[in-house]
Amino acid sequence: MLKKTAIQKISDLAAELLAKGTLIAPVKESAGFNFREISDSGQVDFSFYNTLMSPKSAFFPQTEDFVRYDKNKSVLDAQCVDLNLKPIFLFGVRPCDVKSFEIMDIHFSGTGAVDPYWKKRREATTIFGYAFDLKTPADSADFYSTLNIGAADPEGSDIFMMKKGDGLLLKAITPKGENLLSSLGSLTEASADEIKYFDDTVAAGRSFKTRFTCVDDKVIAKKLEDLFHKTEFWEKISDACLSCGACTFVCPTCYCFDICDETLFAAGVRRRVWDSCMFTDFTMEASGHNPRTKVYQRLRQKICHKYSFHIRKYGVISCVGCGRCTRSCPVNIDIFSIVDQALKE
Amino acid sequence: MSINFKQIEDKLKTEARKLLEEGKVSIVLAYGKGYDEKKPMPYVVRKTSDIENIVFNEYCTANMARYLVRYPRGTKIAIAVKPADSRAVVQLIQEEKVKREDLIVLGIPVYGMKNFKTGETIDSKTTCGIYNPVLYDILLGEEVHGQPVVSPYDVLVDYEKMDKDGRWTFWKKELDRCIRCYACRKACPMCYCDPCFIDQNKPKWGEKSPESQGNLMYHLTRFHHLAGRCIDCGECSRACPVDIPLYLFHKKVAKECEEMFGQAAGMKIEDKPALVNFRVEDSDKILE
Amino acid sequence: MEFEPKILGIACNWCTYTGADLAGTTRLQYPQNLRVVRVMCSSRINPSFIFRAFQLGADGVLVGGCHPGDCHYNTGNLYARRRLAVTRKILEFAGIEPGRFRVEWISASEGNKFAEVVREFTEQVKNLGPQTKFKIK
Amino acid sequence: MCSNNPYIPMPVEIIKIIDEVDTHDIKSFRLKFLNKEDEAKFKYLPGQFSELSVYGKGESPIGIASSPTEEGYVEFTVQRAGAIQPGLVTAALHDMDEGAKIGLRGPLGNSWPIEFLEKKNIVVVGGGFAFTTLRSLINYMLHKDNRSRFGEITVIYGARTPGLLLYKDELAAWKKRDDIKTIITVDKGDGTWKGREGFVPAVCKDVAPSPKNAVAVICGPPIMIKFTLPVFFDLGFSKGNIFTSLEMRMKCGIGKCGRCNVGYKYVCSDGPVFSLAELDELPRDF
Repeated sequence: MLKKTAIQKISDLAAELLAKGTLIAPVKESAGFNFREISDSGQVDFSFYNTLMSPKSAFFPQTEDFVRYDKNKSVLDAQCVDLNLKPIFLFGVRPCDVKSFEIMDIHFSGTGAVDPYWKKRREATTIFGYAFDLKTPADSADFYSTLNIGAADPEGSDIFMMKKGDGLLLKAITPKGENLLSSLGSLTEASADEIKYFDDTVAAGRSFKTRFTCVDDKVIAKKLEDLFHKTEFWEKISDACLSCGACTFVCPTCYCFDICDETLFAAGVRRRVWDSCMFTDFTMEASGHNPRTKVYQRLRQKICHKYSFHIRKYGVISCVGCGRCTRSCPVNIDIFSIVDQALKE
Repeated sequence: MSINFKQIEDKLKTEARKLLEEGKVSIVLAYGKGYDEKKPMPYVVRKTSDIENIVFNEYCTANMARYLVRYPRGTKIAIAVKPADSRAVVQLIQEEKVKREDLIVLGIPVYGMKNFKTGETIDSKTTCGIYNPVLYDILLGEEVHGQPVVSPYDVLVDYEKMDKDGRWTFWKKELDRCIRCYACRKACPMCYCDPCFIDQNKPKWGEKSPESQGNLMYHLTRFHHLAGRCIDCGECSRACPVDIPLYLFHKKVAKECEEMFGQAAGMKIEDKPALVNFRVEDSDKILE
Repeated sequence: MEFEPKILGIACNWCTYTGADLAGTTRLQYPQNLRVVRVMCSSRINPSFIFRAFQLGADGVLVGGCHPGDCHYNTGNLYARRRLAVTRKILEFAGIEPGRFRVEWISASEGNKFAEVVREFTEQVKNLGPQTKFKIK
Repeated sequence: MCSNNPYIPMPVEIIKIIDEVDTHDIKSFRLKFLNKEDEAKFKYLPGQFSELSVYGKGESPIGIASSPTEEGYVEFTVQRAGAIQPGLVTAALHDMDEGAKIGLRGPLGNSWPIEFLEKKNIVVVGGGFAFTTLRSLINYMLHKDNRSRFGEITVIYGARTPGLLLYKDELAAWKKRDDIKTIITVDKGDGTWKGREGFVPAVCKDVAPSPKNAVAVICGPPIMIKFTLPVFFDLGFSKGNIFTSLEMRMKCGIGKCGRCNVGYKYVCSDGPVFSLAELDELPRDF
């Protein structure tokens, strides 16, 4: 099912979605675009290239409350925080970010214990993917095509959108998307021309080039494993790294978190908060032992985790080439350049 | 006269080679190629074969003084510094984090640097606005004279004019956006505490989650810790992925410190940092 | 109901705290809004104490130390003077009324001054009203 | 959200506290479930751990010291931690009295390879405070229903001083049994100590357990492990027949929070028990 609307009328579509549930869409902020919960349909802005922070926060918010407790009361009185979710519409997600949800699914709900928060949020959400504009060249930091992600891949989205002139085409990909799309009154049926345009663009997106050429993930994984103990190499590439957490916080596939108890007077909440493997105290044990005290050890952990350990454990690279880490790095460290250098070592 | 970046780069290469070959230093902290011409990176030169990778262009904004404390004491280091960075070196020497005799300071007189994220020119609005390094052993290029001298505190005028509620609204809005990635403290040449107060669990000074209270505690205390020490390089604000104008607050504190204690941070090696020093004749007026 | 401010007093052990004792033993009246914490020296006060006090609901913070030159540790309060001056400027620039934070030098013999300062400061904070900016909701 | 949520602790009551050592910084806590259904769900094997949870302080991963054969309670031996950063949870636990209620999450991680150990001779080597899950294993194997499944059992346990030996009563009881060989050593004895003196590696060399059909289970401080392993290699134990338990900082305990990885394994969910052969495949990053 392919439908269409005009870009100017996007607020009508937003208003309709808003009436059905929670709408999370890109909003222009002082530092750039970000996914935010929309309160006013006029806020949705489609003039973005990609957002500053990744859309993972829709399923894995930076803080998630687990339990409310009172220190003066018994543990039996602790209240587990419930998630009451309305249907969520995650609007305008780029194909590489859509791919990141699949990767995170493996970790949070596909293997081992199931993370109930991720699962529940994920189930409540309809994803509106949004193709990159193939007429403008990719940002110099992006490398999603290196990881075999097309600029207009609809896989993973429930509804996939793309621009055509000043119109917006929407195609239902899953039954969930199909149901939703057919219930939206502000859309009109697309023509045969537009159906062809949609399919052509998806195909063209597959050959849309970002920097670097394709690589074999098994080769990278093996190479990084072999390089693990070559301290000299890691020291060299981490010379510039400040070991701040900017790259991990903006990353769509970074999932590390900390569980904190935050108490004010007696009342408190146990919550999870994003953490970063780049922080010194990330692996600090209560005994005082810390296996990763040096910057190179932490950067090595980050790179190897994404491009080696994750492949060994889950079979996929934990990176989608969205380029956010590179764009937000204060010292211009580029993760894939490091992998590239490693392959040449 | 404009800055000849290519010439500085060449001189930087020549000096780095000389220093390494003569064995005067074991590392040179400079700038190197990034993934893109407009994205240079901080670069540590250890071998003469690394020298070809050195670059210096208008996007080389990083403050290399940040990396000084990373190397064991006694490591002989040559460091390329821009005007503000040289103040950081001076301040670190004052605080005895590095020894003067271990350093060879390669001063770069420069203006017209550009923020590699936004392309904006960096001037006295976001940095200290001086043109010549305050400390150097070797000068790469020529001293800059004749450029307009603008007080780095001029940018504060608008904020000082705001009433207290306006200022509170402004700072609350800005600090609420913080995602606690700590890029500011990691980019800061003066932030070298291990562990940082905010990472301590007993006493726990602030919440870890990025909400108003923890953010406020983290930033206000950090502003305080940098009082009289901030050399106004502006790296914290440039490092910030969400563009919080931290430099404004740092400038304000620096300005007050300068007025109260009569010394700016990182100008003279003989000075003591203002807050670990006192004068009996300090006036009680500063408390009013 | 009249607004009764919560005021945190941080007093140095050797002068102000003893001064407060003196005010008590000589039965001087002063408002009950003050809650005093004793520290060994005014230079022991970490500025974060003051930020945290405002966050936890203090309407005003009063710091007391020995007169400059009289510090039990010779120079403690001279450092504290500079440090707390900066704290004050930071609070002011962040938008907290400067009247909510005050540093006073009160010696062990100045029970009168202690009572007077507390009276005056309480009145001042009362006029400023509740402190809501930093307070964690 | 509240049921079957792996992040929500189950309420338990401390029914007994045992002060284990003369420095009073190691105590055993015997915990009873407050909900019957939690107790029924809590099925564990020796070598697993749990997160002890004190609201307002946090959670701490602690190995289970009791054996599943002991019914009605679970026991944990906890050392007051905090060399650099104070261990908030362990300090809070040490300040608690019997009757206090805390939270418990688990059982977590894998266990000592019970099936693999069956029909084999077992050498248990422990050092200091790390003896907790080994005690669980020994008590499990010694239980009358299980004893016949295992071959000879040799226990070599060392501590710095006699006062620092854990579970003194049980050690004495084991000594009296003839189906287990118990060797206790201390680095330095006091006036009243009549047993062996010497470091664990030296004692292992001295005892020289036969590698024939044998498995070594080793747990202790890194320095002990470092010097004990070569002894066992010399004796002829293969890497696949030596097991140890790793320690890393953990938060979630279920392989989600991402901090306890060694290579591609998460210590909390893929471990903490690994054979040396498995560890050899992982990078040395712990």
